[in-house]
Amino acid sequence: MSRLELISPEGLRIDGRRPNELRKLTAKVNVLSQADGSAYLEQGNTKVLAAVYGPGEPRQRSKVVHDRSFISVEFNIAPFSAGERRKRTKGDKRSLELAYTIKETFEAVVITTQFPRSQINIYLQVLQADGGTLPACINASTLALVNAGIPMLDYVCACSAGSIEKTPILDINYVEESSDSPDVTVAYLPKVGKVALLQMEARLHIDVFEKVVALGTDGCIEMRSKLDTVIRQGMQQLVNQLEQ
Amino acid sequence: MQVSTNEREFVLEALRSGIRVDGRKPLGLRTVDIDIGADYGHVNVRLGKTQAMVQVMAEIVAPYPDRPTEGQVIIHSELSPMATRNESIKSAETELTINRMLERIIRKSRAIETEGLCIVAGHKVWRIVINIHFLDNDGNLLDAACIGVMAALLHFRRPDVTVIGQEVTVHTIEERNPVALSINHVPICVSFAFLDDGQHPVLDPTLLEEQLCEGDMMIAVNAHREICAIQKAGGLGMETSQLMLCTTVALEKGQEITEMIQKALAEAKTKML
Amino acid sequence: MTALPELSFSVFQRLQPAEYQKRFLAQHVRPDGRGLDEARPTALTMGAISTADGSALVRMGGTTVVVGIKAEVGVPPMDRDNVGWIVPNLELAPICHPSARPGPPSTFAQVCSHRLYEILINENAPVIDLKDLCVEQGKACWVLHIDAVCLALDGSVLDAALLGMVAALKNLRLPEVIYDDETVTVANPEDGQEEPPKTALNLHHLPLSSSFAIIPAEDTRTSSASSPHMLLDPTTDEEELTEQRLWVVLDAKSEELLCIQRLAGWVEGADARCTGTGGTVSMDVIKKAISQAKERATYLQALLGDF
Amino acid sequence: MDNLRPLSTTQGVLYGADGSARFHMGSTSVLVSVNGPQSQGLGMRDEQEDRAILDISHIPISGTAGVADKHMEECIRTTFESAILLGYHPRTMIQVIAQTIKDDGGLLAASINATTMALMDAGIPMTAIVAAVTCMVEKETGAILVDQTAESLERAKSIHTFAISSARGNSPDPNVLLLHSLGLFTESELSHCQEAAVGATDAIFAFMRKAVSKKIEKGHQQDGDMQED
Repeated sequence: MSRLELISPEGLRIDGRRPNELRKLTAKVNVLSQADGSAYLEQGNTKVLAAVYGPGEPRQRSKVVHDRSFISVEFNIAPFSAGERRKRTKGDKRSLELAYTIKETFEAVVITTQFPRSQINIYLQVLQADGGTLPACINASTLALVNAGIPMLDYVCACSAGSIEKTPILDINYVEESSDSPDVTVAYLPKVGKVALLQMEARLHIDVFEKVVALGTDGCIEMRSKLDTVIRQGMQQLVNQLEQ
Repeated sequence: MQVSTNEREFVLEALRSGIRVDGRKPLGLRTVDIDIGADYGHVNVRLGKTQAMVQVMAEIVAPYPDRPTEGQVIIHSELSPMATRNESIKSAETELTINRMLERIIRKSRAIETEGLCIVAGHKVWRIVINIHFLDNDGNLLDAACIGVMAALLHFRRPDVTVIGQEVTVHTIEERNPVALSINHVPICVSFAFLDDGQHPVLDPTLLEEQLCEGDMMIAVNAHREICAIQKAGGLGMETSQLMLCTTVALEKGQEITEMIQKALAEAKTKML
Repeated sequence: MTALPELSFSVFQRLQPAEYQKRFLAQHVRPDGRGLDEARPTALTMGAISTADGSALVRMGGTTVVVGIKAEVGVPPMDRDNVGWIVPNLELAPICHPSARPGPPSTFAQVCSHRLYEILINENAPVIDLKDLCVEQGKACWVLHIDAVCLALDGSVLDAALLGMVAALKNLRLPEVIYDDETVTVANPEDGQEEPPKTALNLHHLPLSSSFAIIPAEDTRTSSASSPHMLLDPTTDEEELTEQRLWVVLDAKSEELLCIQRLAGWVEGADARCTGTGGTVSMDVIKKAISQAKERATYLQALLGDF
Repeated sequence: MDNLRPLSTTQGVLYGADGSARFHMGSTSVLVSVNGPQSQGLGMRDEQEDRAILDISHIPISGTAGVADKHMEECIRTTFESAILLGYHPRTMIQVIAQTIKDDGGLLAASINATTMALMDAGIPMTAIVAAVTCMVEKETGAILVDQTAESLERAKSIHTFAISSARGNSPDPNVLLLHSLGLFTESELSHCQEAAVGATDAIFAFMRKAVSKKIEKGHQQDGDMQED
């Protein structure tokens, strides 16, 4: 019934990747001069810009927490980011949930008790969406937070995974995402060895589920080294600038 | 309302010795009471003191242009002040989580066969409207809602229709036996809360436990041993082994709950006869 | 010790609005010189808005309401394919009164819109037959957006809005519509040399309303049954004295009643007496109100002209 | 000769609310919860220095609350504003949430009756109790019928909802707090409907009293049981 051959007989996916292969990742920190920390991240054709402001004084008094800072996440997806123009870009439930999920994830990882009575803002702008928006946003946020010098327990590395005809696949793109394949997002803390976020849609048998989560976790570990390289490169650049 | 330090310590200390304040084991479920109403698709669910009412309705509408042969499923699950009096601040986030999870559990996992709801392709399809009203909140609204929705969907009958060309005749329930929905599978949601630095997972948390927890996880499963949706965010991370333990427990409890729903439906059927 | 300056009546009115009103009522007269059963002068202009398909402007004392009807071609509802529908709405713009706020309609405005809707679509006495709005069965029908905008609010806004809506419906002219194979063409004046013919709608019933504010008479302390004061066509100041209302809608054609609404509500001092009989409105009082409303309906009908 | 559909009611059905009640008139059924008097959730602008305010929410069975629900809220609010001793609790709010369970005609009346029961359950001081009923004049026969089903109401020429307070003082007339009549009717039809409504609400008052005294008896028994333990 398959309208589209998602895995070729040779075992290659629609964009030529092997099942357990991540998409090409390019990222850069310090891309915005105004923000305290920023990052631009491309994961395949998904392109995300993240900016971090703070810790600073909370804009709303009522939100102040006396013993820690709180994180506010604003997520915006450009109307031209996907195939069809999106009419409602802000405030729809999907975007709100995404922002809420990211906030919850980072509130547990950022050492918020260092900055009582303050607020940390994370702004996320999706420029191009080709599947895996949530993991890309989390990775970009991690980069931007590190870039802003905000202390965290660990990198939060995120990766999506799915399953096509019982073959677990890593880092799914838009075509795979919209093909009724299950969509699992894992965010992992590699040093601690714990899962920070797990989200899944559509049906997946328990036996396959274990394999998919394991694959996603492996993807996250691989993602960590990539993010680490990006951070180090950014830092090196800064050092070079200072030396000049 | 804030939980006092003494109350918190009491709950945690009890949990450390393997028991919960209401006498349950950490992975125990509260009493589930599924009350199936006289009308098709009307179900009242009690999960301990938590109470939700579900009403399923069907109406004829024009299909979405990009899906001319598919019926529609709409879920209304707004929190009314009836259920949110004690936690007014967090209620917007609770509502969002419940809303999105139900969308995933019911719609994304394709619990209802939507192609079977088509009447005249491109012109008329059935729209199934699921209304969820939370009447009383003692924690774990989502699981109660999910049980209610699945029981109501299984119980619901839509009027029969005859199609001649483009003409559609809707037969009242008195004229012709109404038609059951075709349900692909029965997803059941099982929620966990993690207390005491994430060391103690508790199943089916009460409102008090929800207020004390650092993280939560919601798993929807079905009888085919499939995971239909998972949401876990916030709180300290969780080891993969613990995660797998939770899914296993969820599968087991899901099975139990499915049987309860079947039993309640069977009882309702005999009562009608 | 200096003597207090003598209270001028305007100061008294501002400081003790309730007492100020009550002093008048005790004399069976109102601050603006009217008797209790006297309405304010009403003026009606039809066709005031040229861009609307039907319109009317109503002035009822200090209350001014403009009503405009826009007719659109829509698709009949799925369950009744031979009718059109109407959408009456009352807007209390911030311009009309200091208490009105910008933003979404207030509860009061929503409740008013609902009451007007109930009157206009009354199944037993509809003003217009919704079947007259059908263009082609199951395919096309007229949708009438009846918008009443209150420009100035000084009480009894429902009466003004209803009169305006009925007048605008009378003034409504629907353009010729040609339904041809799934497409609807509305005759456009620019196409032809002369104005294409437009049709008016038949008005089957003529709802005309009167508002009353009910102020419990003072001597309820003795808990004797004395009938309360009924103020016909109250101003905002008078409405603020009491939340007790009576609204009577009559059909000027059949001379029967279309709607009566009596709302109780907060009455100052009722608690202290603990009797719970703050503003008992007996059937006699209602009958009195109906006869006053009839008189007023005759007056309002004259403004509308022939039918 | 009240001709009411079978009535049933249960108080204290919700654990999270200060007071609650379910009220059935035939198959029309409403669940009401009452919270307060409380200051929580009361905006500064709404606060009244000399009395409590009533905040009513009417929730339909399907979809979100619309204009018709706002109208119901207004009717319930004004009715109870003259029955509750609001002056006893200044600067507070009494919150009433009426959830429709099933509408089979006479929804407003059932909502008002359920609200009375829930207010009593919450222990809110009132001058009197309020009962409501819907009457109709049948189109074909001109007969006056009380508390009809939705199907039957479709045959009505006019529909009248009355809410009547149990406090009459010395007045011979019934204390009508809410009257909502719609349709095409005459003065005499209206007064006949009122007579019928007075008879019906008297029956509802009796029913409410019985329900409350039964509940109190049961409560005493339970207290006794607890002491024995």
